[in-house]
Amino acid sequence: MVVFPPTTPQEVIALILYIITSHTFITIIIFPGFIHLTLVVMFLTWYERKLLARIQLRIGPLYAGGPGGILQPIADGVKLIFKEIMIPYKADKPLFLAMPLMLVLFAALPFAVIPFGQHWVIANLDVGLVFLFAMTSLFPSMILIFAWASNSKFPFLGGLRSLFQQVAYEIPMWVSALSVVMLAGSLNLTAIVEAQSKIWFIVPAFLSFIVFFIAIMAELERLPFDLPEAEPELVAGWFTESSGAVFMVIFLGLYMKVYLMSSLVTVLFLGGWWGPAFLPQPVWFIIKTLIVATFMIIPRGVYPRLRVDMLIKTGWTRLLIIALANVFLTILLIHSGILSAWGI
Amino acid sequence: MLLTGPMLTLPIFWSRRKPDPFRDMPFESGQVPQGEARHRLVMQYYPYLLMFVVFDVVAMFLFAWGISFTTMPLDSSFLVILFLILLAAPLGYALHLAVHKENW
Amino acid sequence: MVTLVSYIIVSAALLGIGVYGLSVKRNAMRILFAIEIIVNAANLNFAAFTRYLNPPQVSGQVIVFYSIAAAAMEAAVGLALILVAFRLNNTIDVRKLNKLKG
Amino acid sequence: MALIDIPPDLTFVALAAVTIIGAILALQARELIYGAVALAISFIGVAGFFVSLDAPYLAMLQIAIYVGAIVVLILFTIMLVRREVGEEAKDRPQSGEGSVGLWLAGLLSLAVSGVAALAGPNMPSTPPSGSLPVSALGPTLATQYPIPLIILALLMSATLIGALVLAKVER
Repeated sequence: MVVFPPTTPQEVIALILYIITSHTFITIIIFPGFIHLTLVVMFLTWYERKLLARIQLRIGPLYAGGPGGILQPIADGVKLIFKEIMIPYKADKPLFLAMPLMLVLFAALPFAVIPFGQHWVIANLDVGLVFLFAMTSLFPSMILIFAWASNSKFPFLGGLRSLFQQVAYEIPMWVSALSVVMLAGSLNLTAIVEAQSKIWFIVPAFLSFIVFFIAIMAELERLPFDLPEAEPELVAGWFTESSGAVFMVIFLGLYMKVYLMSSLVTVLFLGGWWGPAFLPQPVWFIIKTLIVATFMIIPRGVYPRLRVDMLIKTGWTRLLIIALANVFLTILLIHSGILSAWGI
Repeated sequence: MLLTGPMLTLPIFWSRRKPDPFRDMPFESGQVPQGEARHRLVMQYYPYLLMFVVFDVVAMFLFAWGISFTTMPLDSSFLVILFLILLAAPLGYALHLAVHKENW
Repeated sequence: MVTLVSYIIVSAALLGIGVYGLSVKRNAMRILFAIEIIVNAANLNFAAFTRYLNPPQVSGQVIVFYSIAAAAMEAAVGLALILVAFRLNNTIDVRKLNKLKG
Repeated sequence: MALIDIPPDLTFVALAAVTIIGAILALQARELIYGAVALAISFIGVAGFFVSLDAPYLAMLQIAIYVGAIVVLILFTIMLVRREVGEEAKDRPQSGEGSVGLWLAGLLSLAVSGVAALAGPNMPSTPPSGSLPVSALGPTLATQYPIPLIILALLMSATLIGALVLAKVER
């Protein structure tokens, strides 16, 4: 018995139960939504530090309870929340405070279209992939505004580097994703995953997988592409001036973006939720995504970083041209009919 | 969409703050900051930005065409190939200008 | 009640704002903003009219597609012009950029 | 599906407010940077209109191209040509001009909306049922409008070369 507006206490309880058990609520708040995201992002921060420590023969987080200090993210979070927010002298206060929030907002919004399972998707948009790209293309301008608002030299330089790097690698990324769209014939991410039930797109579109992976590494400012936050030169890049909760919000946004991009690789190339049936679909999805994330973290422990103009030049000359050539290749591939065995 | 609601409201109660002007100096490795922070930018990477604007549009066009690629006849791909070839020449020229730093 | 007329009214308001900026502002950047606002008003009209056509047609959306692309190109060239004007005259105030006046 | 049904009128009014206030602020904000941010917000409002007009691809295009690319270019140019703070405040219309511009703009928008309101009874009040699939865009682009596509490629080439040659340092 659900009545709106409720009048008696029983009706209030019934309404609350109805809301909590509804599919919409579960998808938004619990599983692909808020709680799951926060937990995975916290896990990722811990996982990255632990993995890097293993690679470099260190120990990593150790003391904060649980096996291997797994509660470290919570300790960090509590510490950062209770620290004071410092706003630099003459900084643009509204923009300085608003941009981190926008960053997290636009890092979290695209998760609405990522299908974690056949029915585990918040908003099954027909233009899902383009929505995702539109959201990620907002990051450069937000970073630039934030860097400008800090009114300090290091963030400004870091922000500019970050801007040009992301701008340089965004186009190869989109164009390499185009061949997946051509193969699947849809922009709907659920449909793209369903088209991979017979063969994962990493096989017919291997070249675009390589380009896409390199491009998102640069887009996420991971090593060896993490020039915007090159510590010896620029301290912490565009978020040098942020502290306390502002820093935490930015950090959250960045790791959310890492998770977003890894899950995008899973959706586009690694067959999304498909896998042997003994595990439920979302579990397969998360396993694949974490494997992709591992491969994005490993280079950080191994490689040095490049120089900024070399980096940008590589992005525009090599990667873009490979991506464009790949489009021709896909046209040939589809029209030659080689792939018809898999129903493409 | 509602996912972000809590994220926007949570930091609101974090943002209480005691005013302390000495701590608010921009970080410059411990030195007192000098000069204007938002100084003029170099033009060096401007051509890349222009290329981004142009190829952003191109990518969106390619997506619109790519969705229905398999259902369209072959000659529509000739159109897109022509479109890309027409853009190849200015791309080459822009890259040529961009990598020569003495131009900027 | 949202009808076609309400979209046209919003679009007309945007057009008015754009024309005001175009005629009054002196900063070249603001003039560019005004042009973009006017282009957006036009795009909104195209999208609204094509939605209310019977039977639904996609042509209006394609026109908006081209229009947005053209506006992007126009903004790129306009900003390059502003840059050059600033480098040559050290100002982007259009009232002071009058060297061609005899 | 939705727990709470938001009436379409409310969405429309909110979008209209965001778009129009954003546009006004873009022209009237004291700092150019704030103007650019307001312009971006106004563009996002127009993207919202596109969604409500059943054109989601256009909305994404609007966000990706306008907010993602043009606003970045605008911000970069603003930072290149920025003067000292306070210069902006002087960009107020001289005595007569402001009112003339206001009259012009007001009359123009009044005229357009007046004509629309007069023609209102003859115009369809509710959109026809049935929606436009996203996949219809591609064939229409390729089959009905191939010539504009090629012209657009030429325009893009001209833009790229022209803007670069303009911005290049003469020597």
